[in-house]
Amino acid sequence: MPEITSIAPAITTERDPGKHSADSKATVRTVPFRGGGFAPTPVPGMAIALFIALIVLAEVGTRTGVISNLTLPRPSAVLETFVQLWNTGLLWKHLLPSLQRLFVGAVMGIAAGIALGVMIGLFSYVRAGLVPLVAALFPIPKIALLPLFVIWFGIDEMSKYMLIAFGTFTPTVVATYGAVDNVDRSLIRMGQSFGLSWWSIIRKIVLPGAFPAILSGLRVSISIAIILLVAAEMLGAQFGVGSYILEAGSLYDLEKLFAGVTILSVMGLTVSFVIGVIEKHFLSWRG
Amino acid sequence: MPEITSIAPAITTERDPGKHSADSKATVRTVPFRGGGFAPTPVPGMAIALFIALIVLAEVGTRTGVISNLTLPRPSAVLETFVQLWNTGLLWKHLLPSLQRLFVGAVMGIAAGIALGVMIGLFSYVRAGLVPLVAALFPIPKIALLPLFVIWFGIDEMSKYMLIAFGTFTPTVVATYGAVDNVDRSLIRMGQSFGLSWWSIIRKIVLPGAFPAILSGLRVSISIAIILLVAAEMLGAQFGVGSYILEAGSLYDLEKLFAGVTILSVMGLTVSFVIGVIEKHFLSWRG
Amino acid sequence: ASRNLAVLHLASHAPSFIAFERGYYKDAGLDIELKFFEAAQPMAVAIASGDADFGVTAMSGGLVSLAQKDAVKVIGGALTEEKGVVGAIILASNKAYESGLTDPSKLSGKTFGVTTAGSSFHFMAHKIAQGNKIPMSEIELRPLQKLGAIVGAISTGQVDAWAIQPNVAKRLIREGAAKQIGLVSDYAPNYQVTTAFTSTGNARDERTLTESFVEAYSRAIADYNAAFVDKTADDAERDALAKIVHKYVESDSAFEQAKQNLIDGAMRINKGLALSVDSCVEQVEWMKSEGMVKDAITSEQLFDTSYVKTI
Amino acid sequence: MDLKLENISHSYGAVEVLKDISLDIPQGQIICLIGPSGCGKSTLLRFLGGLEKPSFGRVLQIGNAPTDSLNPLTYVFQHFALLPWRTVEGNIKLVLEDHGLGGREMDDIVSDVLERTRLSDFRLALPKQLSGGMRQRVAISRALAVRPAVMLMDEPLSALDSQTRELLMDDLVSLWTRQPFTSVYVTHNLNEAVRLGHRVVVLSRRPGRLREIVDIEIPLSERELGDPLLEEKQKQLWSLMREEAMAADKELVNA
Amino acid sequence: MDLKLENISHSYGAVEVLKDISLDIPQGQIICLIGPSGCGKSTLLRFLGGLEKPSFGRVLQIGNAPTDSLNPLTYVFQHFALLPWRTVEGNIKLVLEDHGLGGREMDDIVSDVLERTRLSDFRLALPKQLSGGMRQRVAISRALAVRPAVMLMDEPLSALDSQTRELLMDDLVSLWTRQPFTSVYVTHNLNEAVRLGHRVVVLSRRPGRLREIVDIEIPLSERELGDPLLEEKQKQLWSLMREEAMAADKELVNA
Ligand SMILES: Nc1ncnc2c1ncn2[C@@H]1O[C@H](COP(=O)(O)OP(=O)(O)OP(=O)(O)O)[C@@H](O)[C@H]1O
Ligand SMILES: Nc1ncnc2c1ncn2[C@@H]1O[C@H](COP(=O)(O)OP(=O)(O)OP(=O)(O)O)[C@@H](O)[C@H]1O
Ligand SMILES: [Mg+2]
Ligand SMILES: [Mg+2]
Repeated sequence: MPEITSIAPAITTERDPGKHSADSKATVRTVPFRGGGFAPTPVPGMAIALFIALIVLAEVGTRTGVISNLTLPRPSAVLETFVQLWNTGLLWKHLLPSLQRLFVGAVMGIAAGIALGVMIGLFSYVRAGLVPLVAALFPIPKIALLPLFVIWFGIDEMSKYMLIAFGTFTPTVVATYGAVDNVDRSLIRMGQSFGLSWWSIIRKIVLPGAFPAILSGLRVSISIAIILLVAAEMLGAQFGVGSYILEAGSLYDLEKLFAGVTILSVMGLTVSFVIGVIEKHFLSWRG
Repeated sequence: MPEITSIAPAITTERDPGKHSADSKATVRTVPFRGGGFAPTPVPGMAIALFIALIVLAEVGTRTGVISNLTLPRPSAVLETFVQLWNTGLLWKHLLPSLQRLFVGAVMGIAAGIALGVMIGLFSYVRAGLVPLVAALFPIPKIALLPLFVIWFGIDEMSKYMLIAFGTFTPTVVATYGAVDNVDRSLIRMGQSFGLSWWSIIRKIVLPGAFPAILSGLRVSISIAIILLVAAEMLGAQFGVGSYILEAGSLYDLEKLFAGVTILSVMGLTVSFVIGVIEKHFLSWRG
Repeated sequence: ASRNLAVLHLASHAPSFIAFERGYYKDAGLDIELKFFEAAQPMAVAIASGDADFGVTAMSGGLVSLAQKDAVKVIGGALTEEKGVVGAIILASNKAYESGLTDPSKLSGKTFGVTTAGSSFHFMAHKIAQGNKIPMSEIELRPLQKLGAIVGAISTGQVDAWAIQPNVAKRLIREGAAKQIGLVSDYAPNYQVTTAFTSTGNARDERTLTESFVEAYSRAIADYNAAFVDKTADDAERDALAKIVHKYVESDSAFEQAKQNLIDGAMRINKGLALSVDSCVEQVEWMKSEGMVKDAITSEQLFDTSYVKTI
Repeated sequence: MDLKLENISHSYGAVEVLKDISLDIPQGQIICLIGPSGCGKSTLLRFLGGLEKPSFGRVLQIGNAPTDSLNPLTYVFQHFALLPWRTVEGNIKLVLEDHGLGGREMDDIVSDVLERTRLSDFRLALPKQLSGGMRQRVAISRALAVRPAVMLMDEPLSALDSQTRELLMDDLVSLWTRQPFTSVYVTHNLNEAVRLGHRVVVLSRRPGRLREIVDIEIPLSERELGDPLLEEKQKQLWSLMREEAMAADKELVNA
Repeated sequence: MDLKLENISHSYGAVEVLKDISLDIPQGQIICLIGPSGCGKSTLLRFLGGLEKPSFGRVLQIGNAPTDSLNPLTYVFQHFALLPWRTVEGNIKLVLEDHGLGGREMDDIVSDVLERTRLSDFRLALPKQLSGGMRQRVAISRALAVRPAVMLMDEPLSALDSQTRELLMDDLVSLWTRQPFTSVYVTHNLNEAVRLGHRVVVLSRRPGRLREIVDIEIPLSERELGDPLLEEKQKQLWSLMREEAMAADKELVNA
């Protein structure tokens, strides 16, 4: 709000007499503020507060029966399930094979995806041939292909690895060739103008330049890998977070179901956090 | 390769005598070319050629028995299945409900996602509270929640809509608030400096500015919706492309399976094409 | 080399576990490993792909389809509906029951839960409808893929009826989540619910292996039938068997509870894996008529009856 | 309407940006503000327009703006700040729409300002179709459309190549000559400062303080390339700034 | 080593960009290339360095480059083209690594060029920590590191503010004075052209043709701000270009 102050005579006399403004009885006010906003700032503790509020609401709701126990499990019961998982050592029994599947599958899919993505980014023929193919593969749901995966890769770990690999492959390809496309062309021209070899340009300019965008593509790819864990463990897995969830689902055991889903969610957040740390560490050169 | 030519005397005399280069017997060569590359160009027909090659390979392979009929169906048999689907009218019987589910579910999820994404982009409290929540929801596989969806939304259309809506919601939120974050702040400051109202700035600057990135986020969201169609139609759907695929899978009928998967793939390509057209039409202002 | 037996964490696979734990396979000279599956359908595929050698599961469309591709063969029969033994129970949701679905004859216009088209549930629905002279078109099938989903759906009244094996059905009834309205055995006596199968290669080229398997499995079937179906074995034997099965089925619920479920859910398993060819052919013919499997399939492709008695 | 800065100081966190700046901006004059990179010129301009608040001191507005002014304090930005999805006309209407003018009246204003900046032929062009110079002309006509009392210009020509800059300087001079406006004009370019400023204010390195005020008496319309008096003023400014520019250039950014 | 353009013409698709350009670039001189936006200056420079091939005509290299030259034709770019993930040292080593030099030798070269551009203190800084002027100095030292026979500079100062530009012009003059180099220097800035060019080549609007060649006889080191002869050359160039610059500015981009 413009605050109107009385006219300070000192001010009036100071002014250049030839440049008087129209009214002789000049009003003096501060310039109204009209900036700010449109820049959300962090509110520490907000997320945790909301999280706790939701948990408490669910607990109270289920205890009082406002929320039927078919709709939501009691959070404390989920916690108990966790404690049991921990105490019996079953947590690790389920978690370790899942982590291994995630790791091997994601590494396979991501490695192949990055390799092919870089080729698509560099070579006209590869691009022309494979981009439409990848686009056509993208909307194919992996669960639809489960029966085929059994025939192709068996029911042991290989089919699980391949399912996760296949799921991470397509988004990685898309992210990678986008990243290569977006490498600053002027840096590449610079490399050529200094007579750098083709391979030097790839190694020293294209790949490091594409790295940040590839890394942020990995966030998505790995999330998808986690999502696919459940589908992968539909294929004859005795242990694993996915099979734990499937079993809970088929027994309609909501506590176990939520415990399993929470584990996946924590895995996702952890990966996202780790990638954030990697970004901070390796990409400190970004302006 | 530098092509070395004989010394043209005309050239030598032309030069400023004070600025002779070191050797008096000057060699003349054209400057070697060292640019080009690193810019893949379209190769028309490549994709179609590759596609046809793959099909022919599969056909020959399955006919000669090099590829077992357990591994891949004969492409011609898949085509036959299509023709039958078309002739019996079953194609529409499966396609229409699926399209409806996709449409209603995706519209619900996308509308909610955009609304929340814009709020996250604008308000500190919403952002602080909901961004971690959305990040935690992201890696939860929707198939794990199927039993819950049955309880929450029944097994009729609503649960299918909600599953697709839920699946499209999280990526849309993330894409939208990213888009709002990336709206050029200098345009917003400009709006404020001209005294535009808050609401005008949102409507005339923030939303149009975020539109391109939101639209490209929709590509991903809708691909996910198509992928989720199969999961959604696990829930008591008698007709639908997803249920057709599931049935084919459980009967191990590879021809039907591939026919169904092809339909999904074509749906994905169509959506991608339509969004491309929309981008061309509405975003012609981009430089 | 070791051979794989495909199993599910279900009470109907009890003989697989009994034979394994009691060393019957070893006695028959077999080195068997158990391969656990989440659902029946991938079991057939796994046998086709060579990842498993033997399996015992329902006569599904997938199994028939793979048999037609000369990948698997049915070599014996296991679970059977038998008049007098409880067997699969027809359930109605509480809501449907209250609105009058008190008997299978009133199923017309109701919804019926199945996992997938061509599954055993589908076939049971067909038999129930046939027995009550209701056209199948008047019963609305609800494919829900998973048992869990059907359990959820019937508990909340979203499907009206279902037919399911007794251990699941009795739990639902006990919890008041559904009502019993009939027995499948009334409509489909001698219904060959599950069959034993192996890859075509095993059936054709590895006779001794397959015979040893049938022999070992038959011993476990005898133990099981004696303890749970005919109840001729003593309590100690029954407890011993229940302990074995509890290791694999409902392993995280209390033993007493699991034992009770096992007893409640007992169903006859054919002695010596005898195969009811008539019932199987009926099922295949029905699948053909529904367009779920190709008409071209022949009995030779589907069965190898040289290993067990046929009934 | 005049503007007055009273003892302005400002810090961003621990970084002291401006220190005790007092300055009068009399009506009808162009005040050029020069100083080394990062000395707080843009920040000062944001205070003047009310887009930010100084930590200490006040920005005063003395006298009332003309009653027909729709937006007394109006910016022209370095990078034009045109909405790329609106045509030239749409970009100008953007700043008129919130004022409840009739469609007819808006059209008239648009026609008028486009005429004054000789852009009438480009009314329906999109920004992407225009050269940098043209875009800045559009931004200037948008500023003129709201009949500002003071134009706040932050390096309006520094994104343009030097030939276009030359042309636009002529345009600004002729706009001012036809109808004098008040302006605070931030620039790095001493040549611009001596061509356009009635008064050139020199700030020191960060934290920016007022170092010197140089008045230039020659009327705008008579200044031209190579005028020895202007050359001399420019040399004087350069000698004032050279050391500081070198120091500012050498500074490591702690980003 | 001299360079020679012989009847260069070039079209991008249907757009004719350059038409029949012939030009000699004698050793040891700085040739400034000016012309309105889009007339093909950058294109011409790319031909000179072998980064692109003209549709017609030839680019000839007369005489051999000094044997110790690692990259006879070396660019300095408008936007510096530094790898943001390498330090100052790493950016310079980038262009040395492919030549099979020993680690010791590379270090010596880096030290030498950083000394010449007075950057020794910033050897381990990342580009993001440097001001624009410093970044361009790094790019210049990188160019010097390969001992070029000809430096091809495309508006090397136009991304800098005018005070920094002033400082860098002084740097370039002193670099040349200590050890003359050959250069083709593209610019829009007539002031730069008359300060740095032994010869200024003026191109016409697109399609760019050779319009005029202006020689400037004053030694580089003696040129300074406000020199009347330079002012006059600058005025002459401006009168040559004014019309065309206006026309180029007004052109609609058919993007
Ligand atoms: N919003 C902000 N938050 C923190 N620091 C800021 C902010 N805006 C500017 N600064 C810092 O304040 C100082 C002055 O910035 P300002 O943009 O006003 O300088 P300037 O004189 O306009 O510089 P230039 O000539 O480069 O445009 C700089 O050091 C800058 O980094
Ligand atoms: N790779 C290309 N493909 C198509 N057209 C191009 C290409 N590069 C340049 N052009 C066009 O050629 C013309 C000359 O471009 P060039 O960059 O050489 O001009 P310039 O004189 O350097 O302009 P400026 O002064 O703006 O830098 C322009 O019209 C440009 O749009
Ligand atoms: Mg600034
Ligand atoms: Mg250029």
